[in-house]
Amino acid sequence: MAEKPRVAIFDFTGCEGCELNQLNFEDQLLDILAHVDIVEWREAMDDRAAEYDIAFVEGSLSTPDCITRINDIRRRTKVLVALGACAVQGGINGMKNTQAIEEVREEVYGEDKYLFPTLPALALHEVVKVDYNVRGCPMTQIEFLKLFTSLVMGKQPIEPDHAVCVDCKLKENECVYERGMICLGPVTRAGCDAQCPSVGQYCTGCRGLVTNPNLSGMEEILVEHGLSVDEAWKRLELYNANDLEGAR
Amino acid sequence: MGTNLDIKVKHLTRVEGHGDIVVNMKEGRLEKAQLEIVEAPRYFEAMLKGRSFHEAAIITSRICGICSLGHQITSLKTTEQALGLEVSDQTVALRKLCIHGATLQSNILHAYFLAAPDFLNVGSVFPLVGSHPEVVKRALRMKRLANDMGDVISGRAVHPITPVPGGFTAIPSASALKELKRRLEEDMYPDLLATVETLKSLAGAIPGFTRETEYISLRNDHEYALYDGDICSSDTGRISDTEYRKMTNEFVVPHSTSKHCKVNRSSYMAGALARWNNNHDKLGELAHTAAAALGLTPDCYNPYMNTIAQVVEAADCAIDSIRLLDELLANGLKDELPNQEPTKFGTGVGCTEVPRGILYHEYTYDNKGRIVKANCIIPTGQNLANIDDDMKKLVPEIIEKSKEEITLHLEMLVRAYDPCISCSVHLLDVEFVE
Amino acid sequence: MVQFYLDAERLPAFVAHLMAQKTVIAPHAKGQKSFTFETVAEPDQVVLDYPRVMQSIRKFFLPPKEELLTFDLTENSYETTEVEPIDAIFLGVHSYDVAAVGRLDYNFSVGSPEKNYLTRRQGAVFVGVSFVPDSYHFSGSVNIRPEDPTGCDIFLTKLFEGYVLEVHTPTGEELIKGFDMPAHDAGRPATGHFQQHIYVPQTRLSEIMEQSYDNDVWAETAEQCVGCGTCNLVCPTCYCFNVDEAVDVTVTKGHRERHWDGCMLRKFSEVAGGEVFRESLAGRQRHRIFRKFKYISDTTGQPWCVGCGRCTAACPAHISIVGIVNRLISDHAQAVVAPI
Amino acid sequence: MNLNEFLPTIEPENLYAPVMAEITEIKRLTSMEVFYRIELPDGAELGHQPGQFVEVSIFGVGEAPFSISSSPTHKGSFELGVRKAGMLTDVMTRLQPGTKLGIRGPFGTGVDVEKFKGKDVLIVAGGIGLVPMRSMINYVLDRREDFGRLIICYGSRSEQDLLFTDEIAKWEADPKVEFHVTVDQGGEGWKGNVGVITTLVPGLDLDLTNTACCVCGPPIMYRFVLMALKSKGLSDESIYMSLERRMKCGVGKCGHCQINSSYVCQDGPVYHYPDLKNLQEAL
Ligand SMILES: Cc1cc2nc3c(=O)[nH]c(=O)nc-3n(C[C@H](O)[C@H](O)[C@H](O)COP(=O)(O)OP(=O)(O)OC[C@H]3O[C@@H](n4cnc5c(N)ncnc54)[C@H](O)[C@@H]3O)c2cc1C
Ligand code: SF4
Ligand code: SF4
Ligand code: SF4
Repeated sequence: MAEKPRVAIFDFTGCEGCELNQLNFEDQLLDILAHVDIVEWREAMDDRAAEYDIAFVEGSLSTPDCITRINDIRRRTKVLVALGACAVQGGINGMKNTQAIEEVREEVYGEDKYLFPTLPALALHEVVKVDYNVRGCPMTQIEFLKLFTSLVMGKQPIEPDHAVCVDCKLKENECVYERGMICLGPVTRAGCDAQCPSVGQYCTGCRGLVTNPNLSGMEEILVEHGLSVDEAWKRLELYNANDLEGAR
Repeated sequence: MGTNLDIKVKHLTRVEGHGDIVVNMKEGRLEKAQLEIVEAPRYFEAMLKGRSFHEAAIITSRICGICSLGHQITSLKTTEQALGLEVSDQTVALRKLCIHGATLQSNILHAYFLAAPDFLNVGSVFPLVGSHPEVVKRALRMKRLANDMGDVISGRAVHPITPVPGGFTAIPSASALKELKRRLEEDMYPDLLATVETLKSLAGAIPGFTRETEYISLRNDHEYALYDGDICSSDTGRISDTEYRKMTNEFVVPHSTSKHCKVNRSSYMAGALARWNNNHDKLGELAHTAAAALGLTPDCYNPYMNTIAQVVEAADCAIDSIRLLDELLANGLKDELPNQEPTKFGTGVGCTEVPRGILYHEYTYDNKGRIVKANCIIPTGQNLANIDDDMKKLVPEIIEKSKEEITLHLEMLVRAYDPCISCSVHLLDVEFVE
Repeated sequence: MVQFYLDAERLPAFVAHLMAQKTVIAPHAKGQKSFTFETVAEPDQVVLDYPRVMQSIRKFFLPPKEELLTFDLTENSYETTEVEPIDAIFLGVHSYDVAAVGRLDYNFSVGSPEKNYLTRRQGAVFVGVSFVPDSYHFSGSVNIRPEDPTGCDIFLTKLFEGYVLEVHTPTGEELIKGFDMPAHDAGRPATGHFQQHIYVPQTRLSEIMEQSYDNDVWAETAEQCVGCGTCNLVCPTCYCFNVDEAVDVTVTKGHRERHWDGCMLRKFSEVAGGEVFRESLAGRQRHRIFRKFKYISDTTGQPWCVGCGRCTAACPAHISIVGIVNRLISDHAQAVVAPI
Repeated sequence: MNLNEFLPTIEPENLYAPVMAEITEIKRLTSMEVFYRIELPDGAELGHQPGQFVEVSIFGVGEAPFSISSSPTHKGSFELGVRKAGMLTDVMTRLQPGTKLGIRGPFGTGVDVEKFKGKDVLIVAGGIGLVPMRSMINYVLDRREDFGRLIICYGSRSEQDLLFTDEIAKWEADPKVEFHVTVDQGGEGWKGNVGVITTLVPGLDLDLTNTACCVCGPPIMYRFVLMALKSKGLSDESIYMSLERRMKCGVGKCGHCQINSSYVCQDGPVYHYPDLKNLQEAL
C-alpha cells in the first residue's frame, strides 16, 4: 500500500453525534489509525491541514458561511464523504424548511432575528459533489467501517438500496406493525441491520428513502394504521423533508 | 499598565460545536472578553410543532449527539408529566442506569480526549497513542464499557432507541446486565483508580484561578441527584422543578446565537462542579476518596476544577450502577410494555442533570397528543454568561503572561466547562399559533 | 402404523425424552404475537399450538446469512467454509413447511447440486404437528392438509387436550422407544376448515397464468405494493440470494457471504451501468406470483407456493396472494365465457 | 417416509470455490476496456464453448461474470475483455500481470457450433458484445473449412472505442472475412461508415437459406437488430442471441438472472431466438 491517506473530519449544522460515533469505535480505533493519518478534526484536535485525501463531513448547510466552507473543503479534498442524515439528505434539519424561514427565526429570536443569518438547511450534495454517503442518524457504524475498508482497499463502496424490512426479516424480528406501531422500514434504505425494529422501536426513516419509493403506497399504509394524511407525511418528512419536497 | 491585547480564537477546537473566543484589551482596559457562539441556529421549535408525542424525544435527542441520552430522558419525563403517563420502578432504574452510562462516557471522553491533551501540552489525543499507549487504551476501555451500558439498556449509546414515553420498547436480558455488572466491577473499578492516579500526576497543570459564583443543580434527599429532584441554588436554596423559569431567566446577547441565563447574580454555573458544591454530601466513598486524592474540596470556586469534579462523579456513577444492577437483577426483570395511554393532555416540565448541567424541557400538548408549545433550556446556554464573567476576571490576573499563554488559559477555561455548543443554540421558547 | 396418545401435560417430558437423544429445534414464542423455531433449552418453553412461525425451518438449511469462504488479502488465498449436517429433531413443523423444505431440496439438487445446502440437510428428523387454519392459511388449495404427515418421521395431530402421535418411519420408532404412552386406535380427527381458498384445482393454475401475463391486476397491485421485499423474505420456498464481501477492519482478511435476496427488490435485476431489467413493481409482482405457480411448476408439476399465508400476513400493504390468484381465475373465467 | 429419502446421494463439490489463476498478460484496449490473458494452474485447459462465461473474483472486492473472449481452439490460456463499469471492474483495470484471480466456470450454454457448421456465419456485435463474439469469430477462422462465409458486422460508439483493433485490421485484410464496421459518431480521421449498427444490415448480401447469425450487444440494440435482420428476410430459426443479466452464482441457484422461466446462466447466455420468443421479459 502507498502512503497512508490523510483524513480530515468536519462538521456543519448538526448534533455532532456522527463525530462522536467515530470516537466510539473504541475497539477499532487503533486499527483505523494504523491505516490513515487524521490531519484535521476540530472536535478532537488542534491541527489544521491544507489538503487531504478523504474528508468526512457531518451536518447540513444552513448559513452563508457554511457554503463557503464546504466549497473550500471540496477544493482541498480528493474524496468527500457525507456522514449522517444531516449531511446526506438534510435530515432532521430539513423539517425547518417546511416552514417559512422568516417565521421560524422570528419564533425563536423575536426582534433579534436579523443578528443571525440562516438559509434553508441543505444536504451536502445540493451544493457540492459528494463521493460517498454513510447514512443514519447517527451515522451507522457498520456502514462507516465498510466504507473505511473500501477506501483503504481502493474500491468503490456499494450503497444498499433495499428496504429496511429486508434486514429486519433476515433477523426474524417481530414486525412492529404486529405491535400496533407504524414503521417506515418499507421505504427506508437498509444498511443499519434494522437497528430500531430489532429492539422493538419503529423505523423513523433516518437513512433516507430507497430509490423510486412508492410514496402513495406508503401513505396508504400509514393512513390505514390510523394517521391522517397530514400526519403520514409528517412522519415521512422527519428525516426526509428535502427529498420529499414536492412529492406530496 | 497600558497593555494592549487582541485575542481571537476562531472555531475553538476540542469542544463540541462552534464558538470563538474574543478578548480585547486597550491600554489596560478590558473592552471585551467573551465566548462568541457562531454555531448555526437550528430551530428545533419549528420541527416540534404539530409532532406527535411519540416523536418529541426522537427529535429533541437530535439537538445534540453528545447529550442525546440526557435530552431523551428529559423529554420523556416531560411528555409523561404532560400526558399523565405513569412509569414503573423498573423503568426508572433502567433510566438511571442509562444516565450513569452517559455521564461516565461523557466525563471520560472530556477528561481523556479533550482536556488531558492540555495537561500534557499536545494538540490532541492522537499523539498520546504513541507516547502513552496504556493510558489511551484504558480510556478506550472505559469509554467502551460506558457506551456498552447505553447499547445494552437503550439500544444505542448515541441517540438511544428503546426509551420511549411510558417505558422501554425492549427490556435488556438478565445475562446482559450481569455481564455489565461484572465488567463494572472487574474493569471499570480498577480503571477508575488508575484514572485518579494519572490525573493526580497532572494536577499541577490546573490553573489556580477562583471566582465564586452562584451554583445551580438538582438536589433531592435520597441520592446524588441526576434523574430528578428540586432545583437548588447555592445562594437561595431549593424550589420545585415546575418553577424552573424563575431559576433561568434567559436573554439574547448579540455575540451569541445561544441565549444567556442569570438568576441572583450576573451569571451562574451549572455542571459537575455545581453538583459537587451542592450535593457532595450525597456521594459515596469512592468518589470522596477520589476527590481527596485530586484536591477537590467542598465549596470549590475554581472553574478549572470542573474536569476533576467530572471524574469524581464518574466514580460515583460506576458504583451506583453496580447497586442499580444488583437491585434490578434481584427483583427479576419484567418484560413490560411502555405505558402509552394518555390520561390527560396538558403541560409538563422535566429536568435532569446531564453531564454539563441541569437541562429543562417543557411541552404543552393538544388533545390529540401533538405539541403546541415547547421550551428547552440547555446547560451550556446557562453557563455562557458565567464563562464570560470568568474571562473578565481571569484576563487581568494573567495579563503579565505571553499572549500564547493567555490564549491557552482561556481555551482551557472554556474547555473545562465542557461546553456543548450545538445544544446551546436552539433554545425553544415559543407559543405556536394554531 | 402405530398410534399413541400424547397428553399435552406430558409434552415437556416428551420433549425432554427427545432432547436426551438429539438436539431438538422447536417453536417458541417471540415478541408479543409471534413464534420462531429455536433450539430447545427448556422443554416447557416449546409451543406446539401456533398459527405460523415468522421464518420457516428453511433458515436452518439456507441461513439468512452464510459465510461461503474466508480469504486472506495479504496472501491472496482462501479457504471454503465447511458446513456440518444439522443432526437435529425438528419438532412441531407444520405440513406446509415440511413440503416447502421438499421444494428447496429440489432447487438445490437440480442441475448443479449445492454442497452447503445438501450437507446441512442430511440427518434432519421431522416431527410434524397439525395446525388449525387461520384466516391466512390456504395450503389445502395446494393439496397440503393440516394433518398431512408427508415427509415426517413422527406426526402429532391435535385431539382434545393432547395429540394423536403417529410413527411413520423406523427413525421415528427409535425416537419414541422408552417413552411410555397409551396406544390409540380411534383414528385422527380432521383439524378444521380453511378460510382461504384458491378457486380452481392447482393443476389448472399454470394454464390460467399463461393467459394472465397482461392482466390489470399487476398494475393495480403495484399501486399498493411498496417493494419492500417482505413477501419474498418470509416465503419458505424462496431461495434467491445475493453475495457480498466483508472485509475486516485490519484490511488483511475477510469473508464472502451470501444472504437472502428477493425478486421484489429493485436492485435484484440491476446490472452495472444502472439498467434494471424488472423496473416496474407490476413486473416484479408478476414474476413473484409466476415463480410460485408457473415457472418451476411447469417443469415439476407442483406449485412452488405451499399455502402458508406468510407473504399475505406479513405484507404491510395487505397484498393477498390468494386475492391475486383468484382475481386471475375470475378474469380468466370471464374471458372464456365472453371472449372479446 | 422421511423427506430426506428424496435427497440425492451424490457427494457434491463446492460450487463456490474458485480456482486461482494467474493473469499473464494485460493490454489496454481503450480508455474503458482492458484485455486479460489468464492461465489456469498446472496448464489446465478451461474447456469452453464460444459464448460461455466464467465468474471472476477478487477477494474483498467481489465476483462477476465475464464472457470468454478467446476461442476454444486457442490452448494454454484463455482471454477476457473487461469494461470498467463498477466496483469490481474498476479494481480489475488496476491489476498488474502476475496477479492471481479466482475463476469459476466455464458456465452457461454457449454457441452450439454444430448448428453453424456448413453454414455462412453472420456475427452482429455492438460495443462490448465483440468480446464474446470474438471467441466465435476466432473459432470459425481456426476451423475455416467447417464453415461457409464469415460475415462480421461490428458497431462501436466512436473510433476510439473500437476493441481489438489489431485483430480488426487482420480481419479486414483477410479475403475470407467480410468485415463491416460502423461508428455512431464519426470523428476527424474516420473514413468508414457512420451510423448505428442496424445501418450495416440492409447492405448485406446473404444466402437466406444457409446463414446462421449470432447477435450480441447492449440491451437496447437487440430489438432493432432483430427488425433489421427479419426485414432482410432471415428466418427466426437462423438467429442466436447472447443476453446479459445480473448474476451471482452462475450455476442456477441465486435467481438473479431469471428471465421468465429461464435462467440465463444455465439456458443462456446464448439463446436460439425461437426459444426467446416465449420469454416476454427477454428483449
Ligand atoms: C453472461 C455475462 C457475460 C458478461 N461478459 C462481460 C464481458 O465479457 N466483459 C465485460 O466487461 N462485462 C461483461 N459482463 C458484464 C459484467 O458482468 C458487469 O459489467 C460486471 O458485473 C460489473 O461489475 P462491477 O462490480 O464492476 O460493477 P458494479 O455495478 O459495481 O456491480 C456491483 C455488483 O453487482 C453485480 N453486477 C452488476 N452488474 C452485473 C451484471 N451485468 N451481471 C452480473 N452481476 C452484475 C456484480 O456481481 C457486482 O459485484 C457480462 C455479464 C454477463 C451476465
Ligand atoms: S418492523 Fe418495520 S422494517 Fe421491520 S419488517 Fe416491519 S415494517 Fe419492515
Ligand atoms: S410485502 Fe407487500 S408491499 Fe412488500 S414487496 Fe411484497 S407485496 Fe409489495
Ligand atoms: S408464496 Fe406466500 S403463501 Fe405461498 S409459500 Fe410463499 S409465503 Fe407462503
